[in-house]
Amino acid sequence: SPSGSEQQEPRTEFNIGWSIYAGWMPWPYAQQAGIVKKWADKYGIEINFVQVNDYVESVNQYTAGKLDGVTVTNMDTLTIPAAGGKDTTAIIVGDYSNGNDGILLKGSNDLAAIQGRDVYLVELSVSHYLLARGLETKGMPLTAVNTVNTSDADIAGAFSSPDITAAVAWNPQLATMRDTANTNLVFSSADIPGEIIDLLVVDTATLKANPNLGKALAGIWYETMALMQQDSEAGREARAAMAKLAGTTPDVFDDQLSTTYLYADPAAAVEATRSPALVETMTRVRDFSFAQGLFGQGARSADAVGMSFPGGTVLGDPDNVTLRFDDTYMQMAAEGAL
Amino acid sequence: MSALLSLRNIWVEYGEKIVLENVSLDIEEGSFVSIIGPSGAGKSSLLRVILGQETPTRGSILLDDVPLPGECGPDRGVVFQRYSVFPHLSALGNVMFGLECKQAPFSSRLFGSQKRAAREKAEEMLAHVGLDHSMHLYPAEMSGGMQQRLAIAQALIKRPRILLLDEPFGALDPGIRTDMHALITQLWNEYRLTVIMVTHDIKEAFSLGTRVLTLDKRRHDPHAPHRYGATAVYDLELTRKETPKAADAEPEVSAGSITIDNNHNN
Amino acid sequence: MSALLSLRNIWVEYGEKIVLENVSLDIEEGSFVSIIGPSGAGKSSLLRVILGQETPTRGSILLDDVPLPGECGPDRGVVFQRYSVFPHLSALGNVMFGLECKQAPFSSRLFGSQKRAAREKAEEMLAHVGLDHSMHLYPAEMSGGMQQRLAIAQALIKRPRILLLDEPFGALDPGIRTDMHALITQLWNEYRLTVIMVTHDIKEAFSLGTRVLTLDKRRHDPHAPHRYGATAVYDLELTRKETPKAADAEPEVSAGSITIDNNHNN
Amino acid sequence: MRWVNRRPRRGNRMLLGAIPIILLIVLYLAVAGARHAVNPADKILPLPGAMIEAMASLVTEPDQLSGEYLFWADTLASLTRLGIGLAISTLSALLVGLVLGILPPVRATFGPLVTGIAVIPPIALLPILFIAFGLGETAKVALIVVGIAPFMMRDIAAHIGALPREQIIKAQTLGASSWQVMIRVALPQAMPRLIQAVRLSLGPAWVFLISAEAIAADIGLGYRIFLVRRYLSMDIILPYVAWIALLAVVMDLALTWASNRLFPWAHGADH
Amino acid sequence: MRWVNRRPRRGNRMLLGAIPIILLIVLYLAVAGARHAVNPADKILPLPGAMIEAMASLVTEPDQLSGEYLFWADTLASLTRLGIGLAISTLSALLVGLVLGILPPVRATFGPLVTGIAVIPPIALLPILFIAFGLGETAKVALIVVGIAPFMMRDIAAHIGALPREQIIKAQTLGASSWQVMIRVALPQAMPRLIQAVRLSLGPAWVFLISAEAIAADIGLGYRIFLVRRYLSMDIILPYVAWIALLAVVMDLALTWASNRLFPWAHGADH
Ligand SMILES: Nc1ncnc2c1ncn2[C@@H]1O[C@H](COP(=O)(O)OP(=O)(O)OP(=O)(O)O)[C@@H](O)[C@H]1O
Ligand SMILES: Nc1ncnc2c1ncn2[C@@H]1O[C@H](COP(=O)(O)OP(=O)(O)OP(=O)(O)O)[C@@H](O)[C@H]1O
Ligand SMILES: [Mg+2]
Ligand SMILES: [Mg+2]
Repeated sequence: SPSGSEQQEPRTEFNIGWSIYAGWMPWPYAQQAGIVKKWADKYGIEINFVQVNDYVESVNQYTAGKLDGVTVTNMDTLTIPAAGGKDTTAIIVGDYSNGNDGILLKGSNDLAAIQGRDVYLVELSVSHYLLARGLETKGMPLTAVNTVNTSDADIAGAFSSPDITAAVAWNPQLATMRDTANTNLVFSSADIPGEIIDLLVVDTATLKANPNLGKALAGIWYETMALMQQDSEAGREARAAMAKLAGTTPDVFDDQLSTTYLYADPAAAVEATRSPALVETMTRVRDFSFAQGLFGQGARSADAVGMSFPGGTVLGDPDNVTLRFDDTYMQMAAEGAL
Repeated sequence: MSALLSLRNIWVEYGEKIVLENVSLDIEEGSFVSIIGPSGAGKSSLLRVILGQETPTRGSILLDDVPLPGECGPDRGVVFQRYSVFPHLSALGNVMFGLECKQAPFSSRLFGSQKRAAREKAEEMLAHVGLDHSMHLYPAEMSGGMQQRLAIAQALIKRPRILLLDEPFGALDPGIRTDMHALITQLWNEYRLTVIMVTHDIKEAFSLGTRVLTLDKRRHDPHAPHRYGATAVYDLELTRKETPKAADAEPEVSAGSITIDNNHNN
Repeated sequence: MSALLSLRNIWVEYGEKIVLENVSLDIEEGSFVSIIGPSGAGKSSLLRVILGQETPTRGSILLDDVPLPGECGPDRGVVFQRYSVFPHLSALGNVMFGLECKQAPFSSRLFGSQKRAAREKAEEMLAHVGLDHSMHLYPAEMSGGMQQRLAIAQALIKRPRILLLDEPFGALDPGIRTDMHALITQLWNEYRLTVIMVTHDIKEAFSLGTRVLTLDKRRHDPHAPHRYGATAVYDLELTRKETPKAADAEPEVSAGSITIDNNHNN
Repeated sequence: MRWVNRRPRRGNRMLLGAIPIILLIVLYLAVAGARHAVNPADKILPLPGAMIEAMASLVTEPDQLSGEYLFWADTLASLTRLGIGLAISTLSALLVGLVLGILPPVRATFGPLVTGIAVIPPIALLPILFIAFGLGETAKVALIVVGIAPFMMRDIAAHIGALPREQIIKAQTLGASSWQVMIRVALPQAMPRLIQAVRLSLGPAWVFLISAEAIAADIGLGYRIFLVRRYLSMDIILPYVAWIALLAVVMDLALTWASNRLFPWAHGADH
Repeated sequence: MRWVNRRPRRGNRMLLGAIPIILLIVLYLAVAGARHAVNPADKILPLPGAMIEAMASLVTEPDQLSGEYLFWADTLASLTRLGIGLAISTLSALLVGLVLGILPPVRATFGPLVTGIAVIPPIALLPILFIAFGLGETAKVALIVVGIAPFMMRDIAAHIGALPREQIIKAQTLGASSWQVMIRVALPQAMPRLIQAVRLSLGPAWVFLISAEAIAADIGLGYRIFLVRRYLSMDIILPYVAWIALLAVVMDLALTWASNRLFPWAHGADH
């Protein structure tokens, strides 16, 4: 689906990319449990969930038009597809990180001790953002530390080396790394709730031409949410299956879920999407991204990329809106209209 | 009648070193030219030039009065001094190679009756050179003399118009050598080949050849030997009463007195 | 006096093929053994066995009455049939190699006066074989005969106790060949070398050797020629009135009538 | 006896070859044991018991979800990809190497391009590769091919370019056209070298396969390694790596054996 | 004239070699142009203008934070790592390859080990590498060495093992000990092959360098590429990759030149 072509024929087959992360595991589980097929059949379409191990690559592939939708964080949506001119709509606000991302220090329990250290993290990611926010609380600029870009796949292994004394990571790596001797979690996303948001985004043009895709996805998501929230045997089984898909055990997975604030209730998700807090969060994220040069060399101001929110609020360039938060489908789910 | 092959003022140089200096020759169709001369004089270099493997630094070569193309072809067969056969082919495969190339331009493999015919021909040629019991050996499993005979068989089966032989019988014992002499003389007679043969055996040169060329330096500077190249210092036409049937027939030398210059000059 | 080298019932086989069959020989210290025989008879194989490069399938070899170690050493020098010199060394480097190995066991490089002495010795040897003007050429820049002479120089400079020569003069013109004969005879006399030489030149075999061996098959099955190996069919001791000064001196043959068997048998 | 001449017998050879590998295993056990003495929960160097336990379920129990024996399914998937990748690389290396090696004008035209491609690290261009080949099997095979084929092409081309010139000349005097020189002289002599090139490429091929599976896959040995790496599950990674090494060594031996069988003339070089 | 015999002249050779590269560039421009016609903000295949603009600041302006010219600092850091890695690999390949190639007992003992190491994908064992080498420069150099040295060792060992047996025998008859056979016969003849092996390893070496820099680094060409991959900045990735290719091709040419200069006997093979 080449982006930008406004007039698209309705299609029946769609590819959605996902990568391993606690807040996104419901998607592949739904596929395996037949929930995807159920909803897709209902709307006469076919949806394939494609696993991409490398998170960045999944977003890149979406940006390149190889995927119709992808699971991604709010910050990366802004800096990768949206900044790349790909008109993208966030249709499901799935959760926010409530401790799933954190800053680890060896040998100290105080974030202030990070001063001057080499901090290993995935640069320009939400980890970087978290670090900036953490330093802010201590009144330190980002330049107070030296960042070392580390691949998310290898950061757990790397942290076991005595060379590393500070790192920022997300789950499941974060949990693995916390087990290292003499290690403390000194700051986490629980300290900035609601700022690191996990989304499901789809190509705006595709969505426009195929609103059924949005409906089906919303249907899938909230049915799966309802199932996994249950404290019943079925709920446990669902979570165990997700753990397996994530390559871990149910205990560890439940641990990860406990630091993920899931919007299991569609109404809550709608409310979060409409809240002015989202605009504020996105402003912060945008300013941080711009300061880090994530909008590319061409962008001359933080306003270069436009974002729209439910109710008509627009942040940034209104002529170049490429990131749209859309509560239509969550709203339908809340009303039971799917 | 003009010559089959004419060399006009050929010079061969390697960097500073002059190997052949101003060699001019006319070689008649059907002649059997023996080339002798001291080691390192440039005999092999001369053959390489005629073969088209090397281009002379100066001078030109005419074949049938047209300049020689800068590459070799099936009109010129060769047996190299260091008998080089294809290591990946058995004796039979090595000899059949030439036949297959001609008859199957694309697949270069023969099938059915064609294959049988080629095989028979190759076997016959191998028998001529005494390798009939070693047909399936690879070159690495052969003795030096066997490899040399294989190289001869490989070249002869094509009956090239011009046959260039660089010490072809050097590694052979006298008995087989005599057989080879007979074989080459027979083929030369039957197919009117033109043969140019380098040899160190002066008796062989005179008994087989219709013409004997001696390649050597005319001048020699003991302090800078590389500054002078070799050229044909003697050129003897031999007339035989009849075409020799056996190589052992002694030819008569037409020129008067001959002194073979054997000064080694490098 | 017991023999320097004794071969006891030596068999050499390659798979099915029997090459040497039950060869037994005693070679006296200081003798000059010429080996002749048809191509493919197993002459080179015999040399390889004596050299220690190959182990015979059956039989044993004694050197000074002790079994030959399974490897070769500086007591046995060799010139291979396909003159093989080190391609990465110049002519001078090739000849100096042996001297350097001996005098500098660790660095195998010589310095100062030692180097100068070795170099002089090598240059002298190169002059003996007529390569004094080609000292700095690499083998790839040499003609066939030059490489062969280089191989001879390389082996001779070590003055090995036993010298194994496999058609050492095959690629040389008569003039240089005579010089080489003189050189080898001189060294043989001076250093009481024991020489074993394979050659196809019967005159050379008789003029240089004190003993001539003919290697050939005794029996021959035309349908399965590989089932019989060669052995020493003739073994002639030659007695000279005096140690020959020049190789051209004709030796006298002690045995009565000789028929050289030249049937080529493969 | 000089060391250059000591040729151990077959049996001894195997024994000798086993020694350093056994030593290495012993060394590992010692270090792992030491680490576990300090920290019994050490994940980096697991003890054999832990590895066996972790592997047991993968090897012997079918996965609840897919019903597959994961270890064997991973192996099959990876070997298929590797096999296809190697086959394509080998074939194209043979074709291109042959043409580059024997035809100077082609070499002049495409040699620099092949060199250029050979030295460009494909993993730097991952986004483009995946965009060009999608996220399916094609991309994984393509990464292997892009990773190893140029190297093999250059190796074959160099080998053929170094064939004695006499052979090429000789073939031409026997009437061979360029085509015939190529298929009758160069091709057969390139074959043993090709097998050697495949052997040398096995290592890089696995590297690229694993990299590809690390990026997008839902099955495969590399996928599993990357999946569990987040949890630092060395008790699965190490047996998987050992298994990969074993598979590769077996392939290596099979190739050596095949080369000796198929091209005796290239190996009988005894004297 | 047969194609096997057509040897283009020096000038023509360069011209011919440039053709496919120019065609490739034209093709790229056409495809990129087409994509931009549809989506002017396309990031995947940037136009030259965008690349120049993106690169300009990296090349010509010092970074605000570090005061360094990032492009040049990256190049220097990567080349240093690559150089050290290649040097260690080459040296160890020479030593090990020599010993393995010439001494059969050593080959029997360590050959299987080297094969095993050569086929183990080092990127699967990163955690162990981290423990052994940390995360600094050592680790990056180590990854390169572990990645390419075994391949080079095997190549050199095979080359030396294939030296004509006559040469080894000849050397011994001239009084050479094993040691002397090694340093006077095998070593010099291994040198041209070693250069060839380095040339063939340049591609893999860059792959491992970039992988190492992708794992943990704060400077280097690979670091920059993986960093900007996060926002699909192909306008930086492509020039960086082109620059890597250029550097590698220059190294390749330099090595070829050096081999011709230093070992004329190995290349003069004219007849
Ligand atoms: N590549 C080269 N570089 C320098 N000199 C060379 C090269 N090739 C050959 N020569 C020289 O050319 C001369 C002639 O060599 P050629 O092989 O033609 O001699 P030849 O007459 O065949 O000798 P032989 O009887 O020994 O075979 C020799 O002196 C040799 O040193
Ligand atoms: N590797 C091998 N496999 C099979 N047969 C072999 C092998 N090597 C040598 N032979 C055979 O051994 C026989 C003797 O070979 P050898 O080289 O000793 O002969 P030679 O007497 O030196 O002959 P020439 O005078 O031609 O050099 C030959 O018939 C040859 O075919
Ligand atoms: Mg010659
Ligand atoms: Mg012989």
